[in-house]
Amino acid sequence: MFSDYSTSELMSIFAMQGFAGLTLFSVFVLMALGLAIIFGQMGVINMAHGEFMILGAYITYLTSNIFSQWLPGLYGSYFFVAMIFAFIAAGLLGMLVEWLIIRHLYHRPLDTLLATWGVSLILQQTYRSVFGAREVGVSMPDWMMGSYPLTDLVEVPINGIFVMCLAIGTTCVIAALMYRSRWGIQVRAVVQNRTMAGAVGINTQKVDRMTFGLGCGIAGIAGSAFTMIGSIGPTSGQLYIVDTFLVVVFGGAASLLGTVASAFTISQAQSTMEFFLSGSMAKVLTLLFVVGVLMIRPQGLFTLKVRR
Amino acid sequence: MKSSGFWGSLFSRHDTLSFVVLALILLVVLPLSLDIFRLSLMGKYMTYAFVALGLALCWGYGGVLSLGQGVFFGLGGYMLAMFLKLESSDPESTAIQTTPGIPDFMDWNQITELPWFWEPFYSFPFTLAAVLVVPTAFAYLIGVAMFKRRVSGVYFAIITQAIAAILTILIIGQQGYTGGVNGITDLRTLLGWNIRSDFARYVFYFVCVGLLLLCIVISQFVSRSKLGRILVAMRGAEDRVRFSGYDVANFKTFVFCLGAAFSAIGGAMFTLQVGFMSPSFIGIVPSIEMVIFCAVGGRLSIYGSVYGALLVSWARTAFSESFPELWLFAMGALFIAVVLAFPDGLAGLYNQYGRRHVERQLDKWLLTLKSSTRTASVKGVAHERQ
Amino acid sequence: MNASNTDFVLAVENLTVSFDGFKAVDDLNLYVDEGEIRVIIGPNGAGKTTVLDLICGRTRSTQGSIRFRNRELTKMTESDIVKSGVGRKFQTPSVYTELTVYENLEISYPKGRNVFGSLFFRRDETIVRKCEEVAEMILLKDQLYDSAGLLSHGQKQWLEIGMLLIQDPELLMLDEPVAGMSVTERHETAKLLRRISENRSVIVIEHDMQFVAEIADKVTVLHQGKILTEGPIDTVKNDPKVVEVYLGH
Amino acid sequence: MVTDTRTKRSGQPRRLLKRLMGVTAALAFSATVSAQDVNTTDLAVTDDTVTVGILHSITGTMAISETGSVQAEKLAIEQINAMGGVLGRKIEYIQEDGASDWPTFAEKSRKLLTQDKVAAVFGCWTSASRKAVLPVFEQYNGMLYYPTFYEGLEQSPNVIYTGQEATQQILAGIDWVVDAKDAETFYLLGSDYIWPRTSNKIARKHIDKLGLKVVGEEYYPLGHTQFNSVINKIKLRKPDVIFASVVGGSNVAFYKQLKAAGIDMTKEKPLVLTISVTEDEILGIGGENVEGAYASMKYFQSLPNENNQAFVKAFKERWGDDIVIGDVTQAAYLGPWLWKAAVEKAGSFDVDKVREASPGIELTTAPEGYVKIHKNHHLWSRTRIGEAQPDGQYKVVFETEELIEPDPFPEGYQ
Repeated sequence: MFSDYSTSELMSIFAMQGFAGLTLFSVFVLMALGLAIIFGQMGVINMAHGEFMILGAYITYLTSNIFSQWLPGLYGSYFFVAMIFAFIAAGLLGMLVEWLIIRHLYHRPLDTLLATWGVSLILQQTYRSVFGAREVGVSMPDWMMGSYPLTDLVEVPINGIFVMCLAIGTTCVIAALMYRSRWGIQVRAVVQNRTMAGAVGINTQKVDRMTFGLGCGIAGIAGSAFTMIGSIGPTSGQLYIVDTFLVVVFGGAASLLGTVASAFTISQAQSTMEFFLSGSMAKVLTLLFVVGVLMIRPQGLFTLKVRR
Repeated sequence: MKSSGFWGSLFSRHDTLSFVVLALILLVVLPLSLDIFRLSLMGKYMTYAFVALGLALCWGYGGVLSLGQGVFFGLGGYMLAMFLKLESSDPESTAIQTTPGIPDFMDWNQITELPWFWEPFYSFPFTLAAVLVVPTAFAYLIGVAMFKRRVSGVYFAIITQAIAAILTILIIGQQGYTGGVNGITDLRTLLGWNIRSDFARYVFYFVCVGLLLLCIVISQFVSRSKLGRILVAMRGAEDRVRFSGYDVANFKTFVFCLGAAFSAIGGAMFTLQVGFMSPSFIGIVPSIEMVIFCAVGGRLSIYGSVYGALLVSWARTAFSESFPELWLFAMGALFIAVVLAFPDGLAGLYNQYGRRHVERQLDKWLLTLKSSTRTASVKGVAHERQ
Repeated sequence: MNASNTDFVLAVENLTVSFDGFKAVDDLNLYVDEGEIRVIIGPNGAGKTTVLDLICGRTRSTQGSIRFRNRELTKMTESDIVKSGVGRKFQTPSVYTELTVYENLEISYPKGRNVFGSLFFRRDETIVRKCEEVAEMILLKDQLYDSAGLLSHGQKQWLEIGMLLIQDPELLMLDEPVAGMSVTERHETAKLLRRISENRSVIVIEHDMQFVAEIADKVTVLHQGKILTEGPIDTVKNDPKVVEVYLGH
Repeated sequence: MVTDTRTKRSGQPRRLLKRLMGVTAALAFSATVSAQDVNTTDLAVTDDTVTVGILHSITGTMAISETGSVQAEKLAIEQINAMGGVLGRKIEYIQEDGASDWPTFAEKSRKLLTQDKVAAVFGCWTSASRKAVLPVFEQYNGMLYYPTFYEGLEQSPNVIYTGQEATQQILAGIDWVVDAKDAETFYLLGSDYIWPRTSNKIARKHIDKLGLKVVGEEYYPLGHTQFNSVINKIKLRKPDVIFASVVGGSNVAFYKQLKAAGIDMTKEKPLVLTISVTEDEILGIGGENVEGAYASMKYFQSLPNENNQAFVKAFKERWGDDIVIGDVTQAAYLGPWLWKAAVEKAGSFDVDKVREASPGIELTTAPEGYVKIHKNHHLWSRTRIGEAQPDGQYKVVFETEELIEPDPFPEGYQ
């Protein structure tokens, strides 16, 4: 199949395809990071994760409208403001959900699945009532659109680079928080032994709420970033939920490094196969690959072998 | 009262009451009080009850939560739909096609010959066997692969979800062979008999009730057997069971297969009553909804799960007729409320508040019955565990 | 590993298991005689529970052999190990709280252990009698039809021992059987163990030295995955290495 | 499957009678005829009202697309009522939610037909939902006005298809890019289900006939949001035209990523010819992201004719200034009007009579211009090419001279 193309063309294709894989990787990382915290660290199966992302997207939409109406001069930078708002809004909503529902369910992880499914239904209908059933479009600041041509064939989309930087940045901040800060130690302590953590004076309720809020907040940032590449409608969140869970589970739920590695593996597998096969088959094979690996390593790619 | 020994080993006194009440509602009360439109809706909801029943065994008893029950429901439905489609694709009625005699959607996809795996579905006995065997065998494969590797809990749930996603994409993608996203539609007759008439709807309703009651009897048998107790034991202390010499994976696989078989029966009945089958039942959303039916009814209760499926489906129709824009709010709130306030669902509520009263009445009633007839077998009652 | 046949009931040789480089059990050799009660002691993290996990197949060894009546256990499934005659009690009492004491014992009875066997399992006289017999032995005859969830901590321990007894294993492994028991209960348990060991070998992990003294034929002291010393209780108690390990921390 | 036994049975004398009634009604329908005369099949018709059904998804994933249709149908009904209704009766509607779920569509259509006895149903959007309700409409002899452009291959006596079937939409579009833009190579891309596949099949056959070349054909699952790989393939194959039938949420992702990858649709090549992006979709994609794409459809909001200006004005007055109107919305708007005309021609609400009266019905007031019902229940219509503008509207750059005959079973394209 390559005989039709010259060597330089092939090189550029591989370069672009590699970049496509990296973009997909960044998207997966952003989707999965929040869930890795909520599901991986807290054990909560948050089926409303997609809806939290869409909240971030809607907040971005609102911010863009506000800027274009009141602050057209600053429109170029609205996106950063929007991401902060998205983080705060999704985080606050997350804390509310935690307070209302999740905190009663820590000892029944599978039930969190059902309850958060209920939350996702309610959120979907809320979005529909507030923003209408139609999709909304968010216009990007000019500097984010378009691409940077490297050679004749190879063009690097600027928003792709942006998503990538965002993914890397968020991962670093989260990693620092989890493994370097006092709060991270508290989170991990609570995860490993709730009673003991409470006994040594950690306010477990507060830690839980902050952790859940942080996870949802990251989902909000992800949603905000996705306005660049995807659609925003009341039910768009559902598109992401299976992929997101698979990335987290595949990586080994409790490990941030695992999540990143698994996002990398799945995205590369998918984008490579997409190039050689039809989109549908590529998706099927990717999912089969993930399921197959999970059968062999049920605890995911990265988990420590521990004494039971 | 000849069968009291066998019956007694399957049903406790209270189970008997529950069974009789359910049978009365389904066989007498509903057919007398509903017109055929509402009754066949009930019939449709009942097909979900098969899935919920299977989940009560799998999840409630066995602790195995599958988010992919739609796969088996769909497979069962597709098996029957393939047969019905072939029957309605005879050469005369498809004369307009490039290749008459094959299903219309194949013709649209330039397929000129019936694919080999469709051939056996000309046979009705084969189809009936396939309805049960194919989904169960698929469940067996998944079960062995997963449980032998000790995949469990959340991981199992998510993997089954992924399997549902894979199958949906495959069926949609292979539309020449499967009918794609539209599914297999326009099913008309079963062995030459019009399945769309009101009479057929009545027949299917009662067949559906019959099969559901049969599945309940099977569930009773399983749950009251030693296997049922092992499942309960496994849910609490899996390692203890394993180190008592049981191969835990086999038991999980069995109960998973049983749930799959029930779902498949439900799927086949669905195809008959609704007149088509499409990949939208295999996906994730219907699979989760079925879990929720079961949770609302009571995941630990055979009867609860059935009522859960019927009531939630009914509520959804009722809500979406009167407040179409609000039903998602109502459903969402219902799920949250059930999980937070009544984790054992309706059955849990009943056990907490109603059951004692009912049992007392039942005792009283049995006593008067006994003293008045004098001939009633004492054995039947004495057989009950204390 | 060329392990030769031995007269021992259990012969553990060169057993090693490592978790990501950490050797929880390190080149361990352990031999248990017919009818012997062997007690394994050692400080926390010495690898005691891991040894039991390895024997009953819950954890897979990195290298070494475990031979039970000269049958290699390291490659067998857990349920096959149980069927070959090894029973194991867990550290925290592990009983089926949702079932009655009778049902707990019945499930442990070695009949109807496969799927269809259990599906068509029928209760018969022998089984009922056997369960009652064991219940009497473990002092739970009066609670036979109570839910196991209602038992006290000590009673749960006994029930779990009973569940093993009804399997009639040739090697019984008990992880801290008297934890959470009152002094009288400990005595009862000691008596029970003595009776049990008349026709089988028993391995016990225990911290309570008084209890150990009461039951042990021989004591093995583990430290950091290795055997520190082995012998009768009095010798071991006075061994300076053991004192060092226990008091040194 | 096309022959209708009920029509055959009705026979000559009745047909004459009906024709007479039709004339009478057409002459003076304001003189109210009693309900029994215009309704012999027990429909929900009283002396002052007639009930119809609206059946679309207002929840679930399809609500995004179907909202516009509901609005158009309601507007048409209100306008008809303001003009005095149908046969002197006000139209009342019962709205049901199909919830983006095909069995629910079947269930609700059965309810509308057997419980509510509606005289006609306006509804459905996806082919799958139409396929699901079709047996119900045939069994209970209902009448469905189906608004979406679709793949064809169907012709039911119980459905009036007010959108275009695939050949109407596609052939004119391809002819235009070949004539006006000298296109020679095509890349076919669609979501993975029957409409894009059938459309691409028709497109491919037509391209073959013209002696031109298809350099790639690709399908992605519904809801897919990552198109970078296919965009790379497109860059590699360098087609003159990307022929796109991507739908739903995928649309948004595809165009945003296409633009981000540096494919500028306002330049000559590759140009994008879409059959799925209406003004409704642009709302989600963002006008600047599809600027320069060409769409081949029968209706654009920007059509300059008077009918359309009045329609757009009324629509905005009713549903708000921000609203946009796409091809399907307009087709949905035609439904009640076509039904009204057929009922008045038949002089009866009876479905059999309405069906018989339908072929040949003309609508000179249609926003898209003049339409006429073909005897195969589809509409004669013109196809236009619109060029997407940054403000989210299309500029009409071409219009077929003749009305295109609908041909749901096109010879040589199957």
